Amino acid sequence: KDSTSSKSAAPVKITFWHGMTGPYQKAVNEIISDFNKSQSKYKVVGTSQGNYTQLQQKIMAAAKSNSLPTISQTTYTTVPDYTENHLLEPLDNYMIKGSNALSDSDLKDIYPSFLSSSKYQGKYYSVPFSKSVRVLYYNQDILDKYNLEKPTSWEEIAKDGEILKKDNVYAMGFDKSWDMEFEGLARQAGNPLISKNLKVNLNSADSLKAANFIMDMVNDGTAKTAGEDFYWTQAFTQGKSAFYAGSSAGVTQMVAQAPKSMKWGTMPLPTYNGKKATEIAGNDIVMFKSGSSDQKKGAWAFMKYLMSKNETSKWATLTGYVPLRESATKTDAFKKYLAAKPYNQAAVDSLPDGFQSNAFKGFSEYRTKLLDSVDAMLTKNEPVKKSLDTLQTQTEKIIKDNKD
Amino acid sequence: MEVTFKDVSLSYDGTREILHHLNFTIPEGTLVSILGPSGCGKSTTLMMISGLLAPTSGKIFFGDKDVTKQDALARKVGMVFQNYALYPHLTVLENIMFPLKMAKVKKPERKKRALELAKLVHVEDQINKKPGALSGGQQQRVAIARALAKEPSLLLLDEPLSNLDARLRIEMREEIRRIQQETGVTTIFVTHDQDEALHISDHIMVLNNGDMQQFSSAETLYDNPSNLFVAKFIGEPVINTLAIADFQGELDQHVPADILKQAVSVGIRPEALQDHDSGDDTIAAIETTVKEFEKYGREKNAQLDFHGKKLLTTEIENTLEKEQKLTLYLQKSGFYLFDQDGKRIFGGDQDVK
Amino acid sequence: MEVTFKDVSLSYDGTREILHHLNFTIPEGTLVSILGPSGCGKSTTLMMISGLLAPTSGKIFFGDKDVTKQDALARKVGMVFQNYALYPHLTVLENIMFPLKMAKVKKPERKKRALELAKLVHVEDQINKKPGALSGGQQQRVAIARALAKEPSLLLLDEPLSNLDARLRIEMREEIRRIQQETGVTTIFVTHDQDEALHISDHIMVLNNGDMQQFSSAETLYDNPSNLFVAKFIGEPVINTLAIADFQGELDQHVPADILKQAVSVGIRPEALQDHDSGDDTIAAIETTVKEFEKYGREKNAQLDFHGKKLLTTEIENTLEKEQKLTLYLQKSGFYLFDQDGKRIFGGDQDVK
Amino acid sequence: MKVKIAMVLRYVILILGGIIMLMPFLWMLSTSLKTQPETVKIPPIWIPKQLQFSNYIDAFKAAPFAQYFLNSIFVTTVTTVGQLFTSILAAFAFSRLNFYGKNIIFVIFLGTMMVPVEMLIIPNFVTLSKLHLVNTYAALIVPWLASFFTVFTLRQNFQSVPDQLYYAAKIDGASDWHYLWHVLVPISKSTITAVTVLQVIGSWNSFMWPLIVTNSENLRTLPVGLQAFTGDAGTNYAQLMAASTFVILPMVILYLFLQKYIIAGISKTGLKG
Amino acid sequence: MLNEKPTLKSTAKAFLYLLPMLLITVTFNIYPIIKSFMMSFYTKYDFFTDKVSRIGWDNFKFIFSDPDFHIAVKNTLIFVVGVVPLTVIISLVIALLLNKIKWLSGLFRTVYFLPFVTSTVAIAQVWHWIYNSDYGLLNYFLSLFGVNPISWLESPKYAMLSLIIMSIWKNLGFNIVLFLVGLNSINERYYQAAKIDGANSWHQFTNVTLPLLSPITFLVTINGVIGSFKAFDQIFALFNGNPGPSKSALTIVYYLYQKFYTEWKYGIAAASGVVLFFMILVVTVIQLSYSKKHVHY
Ligand SMILES: Nc1ncnc2c1ncn2[C@@H]1O[C@H](COP(=O)(O)OP(=O)(O)OP(=O)(O)O)[C@@H](O)[C@H]1O
Ligand SMILES: Nc1ncnc2c1ncn2[C@@H]1O[C@H](COP(=O)(O)OP(=O)(O)OP(=O)(O)O)[C@@H](O)[C@H]1O
Ligand SMILES: [Mg+2]
Ligand SMILES: [Mg+2]
Repeated sequence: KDSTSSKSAAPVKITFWHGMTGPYQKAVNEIISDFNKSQSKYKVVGTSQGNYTQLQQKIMAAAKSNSLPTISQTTYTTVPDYTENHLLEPLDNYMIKGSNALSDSDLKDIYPSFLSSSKYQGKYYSVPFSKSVRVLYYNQDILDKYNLEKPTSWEEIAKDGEILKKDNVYAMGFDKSWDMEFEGLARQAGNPLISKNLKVNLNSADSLKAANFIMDMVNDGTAKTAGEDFYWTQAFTQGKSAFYAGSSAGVTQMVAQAPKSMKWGTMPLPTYNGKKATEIAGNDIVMFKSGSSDQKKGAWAFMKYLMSKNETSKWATLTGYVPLRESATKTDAFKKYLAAKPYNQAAVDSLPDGFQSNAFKGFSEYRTKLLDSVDAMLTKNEPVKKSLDTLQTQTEKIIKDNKD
Repeated sequence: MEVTFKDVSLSYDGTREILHHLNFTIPEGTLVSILGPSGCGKSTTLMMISGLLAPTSGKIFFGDKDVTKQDALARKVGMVFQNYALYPHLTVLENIMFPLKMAKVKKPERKKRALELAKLVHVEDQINKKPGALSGGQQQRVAIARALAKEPSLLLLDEPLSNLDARLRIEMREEIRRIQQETGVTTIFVTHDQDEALHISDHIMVLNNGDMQQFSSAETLYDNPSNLFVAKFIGEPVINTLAIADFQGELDQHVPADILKQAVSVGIRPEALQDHDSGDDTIAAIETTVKEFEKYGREKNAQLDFHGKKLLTTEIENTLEKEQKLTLYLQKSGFYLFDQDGKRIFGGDQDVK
Repeated sequence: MEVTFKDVSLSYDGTREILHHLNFTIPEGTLVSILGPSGCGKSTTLMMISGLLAPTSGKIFFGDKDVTKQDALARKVGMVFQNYALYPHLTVLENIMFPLKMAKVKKPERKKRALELAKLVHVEDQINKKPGALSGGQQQRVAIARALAKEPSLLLLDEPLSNLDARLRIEMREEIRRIQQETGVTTIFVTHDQDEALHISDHIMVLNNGDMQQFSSAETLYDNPSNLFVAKFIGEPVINTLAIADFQGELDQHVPADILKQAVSVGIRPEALQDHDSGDDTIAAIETTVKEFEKYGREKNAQLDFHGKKLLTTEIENTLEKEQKLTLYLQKSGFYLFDQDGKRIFGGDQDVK
Repeated sequence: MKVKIAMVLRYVILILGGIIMLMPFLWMLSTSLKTQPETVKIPPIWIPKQLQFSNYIDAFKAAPFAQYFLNSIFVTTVTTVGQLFTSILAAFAFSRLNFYGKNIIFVIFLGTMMVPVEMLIIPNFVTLSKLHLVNTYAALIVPWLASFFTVFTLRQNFQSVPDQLYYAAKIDGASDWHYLWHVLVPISKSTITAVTVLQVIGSWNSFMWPLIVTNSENLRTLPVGLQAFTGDAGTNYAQLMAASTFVILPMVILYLFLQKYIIAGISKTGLKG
Repeated sequence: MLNEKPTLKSTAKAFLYLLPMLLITVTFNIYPIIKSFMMSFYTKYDFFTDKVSRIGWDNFKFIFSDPDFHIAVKNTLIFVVGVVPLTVIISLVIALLLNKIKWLSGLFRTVYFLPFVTSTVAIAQVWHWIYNSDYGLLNYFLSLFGVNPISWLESPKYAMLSLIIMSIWKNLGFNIVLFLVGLNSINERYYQAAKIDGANSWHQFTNVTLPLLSPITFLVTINGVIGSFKAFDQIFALFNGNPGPSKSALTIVYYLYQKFYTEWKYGIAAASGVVLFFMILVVTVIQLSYSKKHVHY
């Protein structure tokens, strides 16, 4: 109400919890201090709460004891659960209405997949923050050795596999689970695993085909999952596979671990069924209801600041996450960064084809089941059809149970 | 402190009673010994006096004060345990100082006192050892020193000298007696050594099987045993016991007929069997055969046969031959009759004088 | 089993030697008592015989076999510990059965044997109790039963009767003696009770301060103490000791001059001081003053003053008055001279006969 | 001869077992001195080509470890001392005192050990926040001032101290309180040292709780600092291991220092008689 | 007085001794436990506002018919049976060995204690490396005996075994310390008596060491059983935040954790906690009553 008087007084304190550690935490802090310096009304205080798991627990505990921060990092898939429990402030009033709203050009500039995943039941509840995409890593040494081209489609990779198999080299390496790639392939077949209106397509013909495509590669020895290593990174650096479908955030690690002598690169995921798609992973920022209106206003200012062209490009260069808006990729700073770190190019190139799965209430439960299902196919040799049929029923039940 | 037991019974497990309805008063300032066979309840009695064990029924008084409900801490007694119970983590000196420390005696003062006590019990050269590195007798002496340290108003000693050699034993018991007399502390002393009990105590309590048999001075105990158990328990060599049936008419003259009718056993102290008639004192004369005769230094012992029963005497003046016939004169003092419950019904002071 | 110590020394902590160069042989089949003041090393000696403690130097033989390096298990001895060391988690019966179980005796057989032993030591009504619920004497008896159970070839008993009353003590020691004689097991018995040692043992070893003082029969010990310590330690009442300077010429007649020159102290047993001259046996006559005269039952004790020194005698025939002058006749048997190291240089058998 | 063979056998077993036990530590040390590519090299290398001591410096700079160290020391000390105190008192009551409901209370306490901490975190956080203790040192300490495991361990030990010493202490004028502190505790010093070590380690390594109940960096403890090396994109093993090494080193030193007390039992000097 | 029955006064005194511990425990253990018990009956419930709209047995019905919960119970039991006896035996054996040696004993004790001090994150890394199917140390050793590589962490058949091995290894040091303390408080004189009675080392062990160590064995066992029933951390660390391949290491607490923190099903999580509690309780009560007969103080 009395915003003028509060201006001269101490700035409004905005608490921000996140799950960033190490160099990432440093980057967050840098941007926070940029924001705090850029104005005097608000003061953002960021705290790292360890990793995402601990962050989730902490939010739960804080919610229960009414001591939530003003804003927090979280995955957008928790939004349905948070809203169900009336914890979140819808952002429409700040983001598309009001004095400090995003302009139309802003909204257009931000990658649509980011915006769409910020929306739940027609309202914005989060803004994108630390985002990464799936990209394809390739081992140039192997390609050279076997005279292979960089693949344009998944089908080509499968074919390359036939050649590489003879020398005990895999064509494709996956992380422990291939659920992201599965969802990607299914999308490319024109079939989101769970549609916006919550139709479950897990055992549809397209989905089955996609899953079978992957499992066939795994079963006939042209592809391999990381298993106990969790990320395929390590195996990739050892030349175990020609390609690796992994997170763009893994580039830093890959650079650190790959022998200097190894030639490798990144590129957007190839097409499947003639279409392109890459799943976006990462975290958003949400605003809790419990803050004061001043805090909320300030929090929004901060969120907007984070999405601004310069800041998001700075964030991306500091961390390796992708910029949130297209214009940011055009800034000089970012271009310079890409020139220095060409491996990060692929992620930016993939962004236009990015998608995110639809969040709904019970999403975490569904995701647990999805991982279980993939796991069963991999470790118990459960037939794809059987596994996905079960998943289909389970998921339908989850959605139904969460309706009432 | 006068200690009184009023009808005190005790059972450890609630089923078997160990001590039965004890009633006695230990007069203030005296030294009382408890004597009795192993397992009769001596330690248990001490534990109840100390307050470590609560009687199952009955009351205990210190002076006029009912202390039945008070615990050991409140009763402030000193005690030497039969198994010493030294603190294994403390040195000898610290063990002795412990009660003083609890009594908040200043450090230099308590060290001084403890050193004195260590000297008293001759462990002054062991003071820095832990109990584990002491010999049995040394441990026992440390336990005595510890009990004396706090100058209690009641001192309980459970076989405190059992592991000491004869010399030290006498020295210690005289020390204890001296301290007891100097300070006037009421002292209760469990010992298995009659001689010790005799020499040290004002009164002796004889326990058997959880029952008090007699509580009196050493002489009374010897001269007027209240029952067969006491008569047999006290005295070295042990009293001769015979069935009344072994006597035929020899006793009629001196013992009233009604008493003789109740009598079941006869007890005759070895020194009450003489080989010469001393007139008035003689209660009867019996005919015996000499079975064995021994002279140990100044002692003369004879084993005699009387109606097929063995008799022992120490009062022989002449040298005897084996299988020699001998008339023995039974002296009044040292001759007792007991009824079927073992109660003395004849003999002792009332019949001697 | 014959047990031999050859130059055995022991130190617990490597600095202070507790036992010094012990040399002795315990003949097979005998019962030997170890006597000595508290802390002199009796238990330590037993522990070394048992193999629980290794000598710091020297060798131990069982018969001809050097067992110095063998541990307790291999030596197969039976032992009663001074502190009983009963297994707290086993009942009385199980405690007694334990050595039999280890010897792989069949269950019914070992139960039978254990029950017999329990009866022998009178704990048959306690067999299902744990040691913690036993009286001190009962625990000690269980320990004896346990040691007897395995019928060892060498039996070591460390004050096994110290907590028993006089009656039971005599009974037990006679049991032990009987079993020892029946089975012929070599037995070593630590006791602080001279009387017990005297009655039970074939030989007595006297230890003091880790040195063996004398090893001989009870009579020899009494009649021919090899030094002042033994003379003082054995005998009740204790021997009278005087400085040689207290005598002026009274001894010249019977003691060779060269011996008299070396002599430092004089020992006179109380019974060697008579109030009548018995002729040949009398070694000297001295003038004394009566200080005290007591009659305890059959005993007569007199305390006399001789040149300001106290003398005690038990051989008074007449009744004495206080402060009365009295000529005492010193008997040869019971009169000793010791040199400055305490060694006996006069008296005993060689000088008496 | 037999004795010697047994001795040799003992050492052989212990050495083999020891190698297995030592592996993680050696691995940590070795990894902490590697370059990043070396950490994931296959087959693994034990001795890095060049020892990267700089990892330690980098690791130490990665988070405010100095502050964390102080916090850890403070929190661990107070927690351990407090917990020992409450546990000793409670263990004494359970082992020596007669009171109504002893067995029931004991079983209930035993029951508290049966509930997984995962269930307790949120309710306890709520409680602390009602007490306005969230984000204070108290929040890190207070809930851990009682541990039934410690009580239980001490009770087991107190119960095996002979009754005779309790009797003797009573006679010597020691109240229960004095008996506890002057006799029971010194006699049980091995056990107490052992639970202290276990407790210190538990407290030192505790991670989840400090993170949940504190919001400010300057209240956080060492294990939280270890988070700095793991992230979305993977783990910086070399620095993580370097940091882990200096986190556990104090514990190893503490153990080395205290182990002689754990072993200095009462057997040799003995509870004679 | 030792044979005295409890009285009001003695009870009051005992509670004074228990008070500090009671205060903390009631606040931070008992109270939340009661809360959880109640929560397990809430079938419609707003966790954040504590508004309960329906109560009943549905949560229990749910878990009893949930195949995942069945797997969790089975795995938990396998884990307990696999870990506890081995831990007790191995740590006892090592404690005995450590107690028997003199030379380097301090060093060995420290070495055996190390896994317990080392941080879980570091440990999980090492075990990953040991268990790695391609280049892991374990498979390397087995290959020396001609055993084909085993996929320790990725095969549902072996995952539980791997978990058990790591758990035993991790907690060994802790139990060894407790056993060492126990061994050291056994009075030497009982061994002396046993030697005299003809007990060889083995008999000394079975007849003196074991019975007199029973309070510590009891403690270690109870603690091991309770700890193993609550297995969670080690699974989370070893399988990178998964309950093992094909849920082969899904334990009750893991199930609870998933329901609570990832699926926000508080009632069901609480119900599984309650079931776990009663399972442990039954086992503990059995152990307690067994101990009455076999533990000697
Ligand atoms: N474990 C030990 N460590 C160090 N010194 C010890 C140890 N045990 C005994 N001693 C010392 O050795 C000496 C002899 O002890 P030992 O137990 O053999 O005496 P003892 O003759 O049996 O005495 P007692 O009749 O009092 O039992 C004593 O001075 C004692 O203090
Ligand atoms: N804690 C206990 N539980 C059960 N019975 C016990 C307990 N302590 C002693 N007793 C029994 O009580 C009786 C008396 O024991 P107490 O210790 O008083 O005997 P005591 O006269 O001191 O014998 P001793 O001379 O042998 O020491 C014995 O039969 C003994 O077995
Ligand atoms: Mg007794
Ligand atoms: Mg001794």
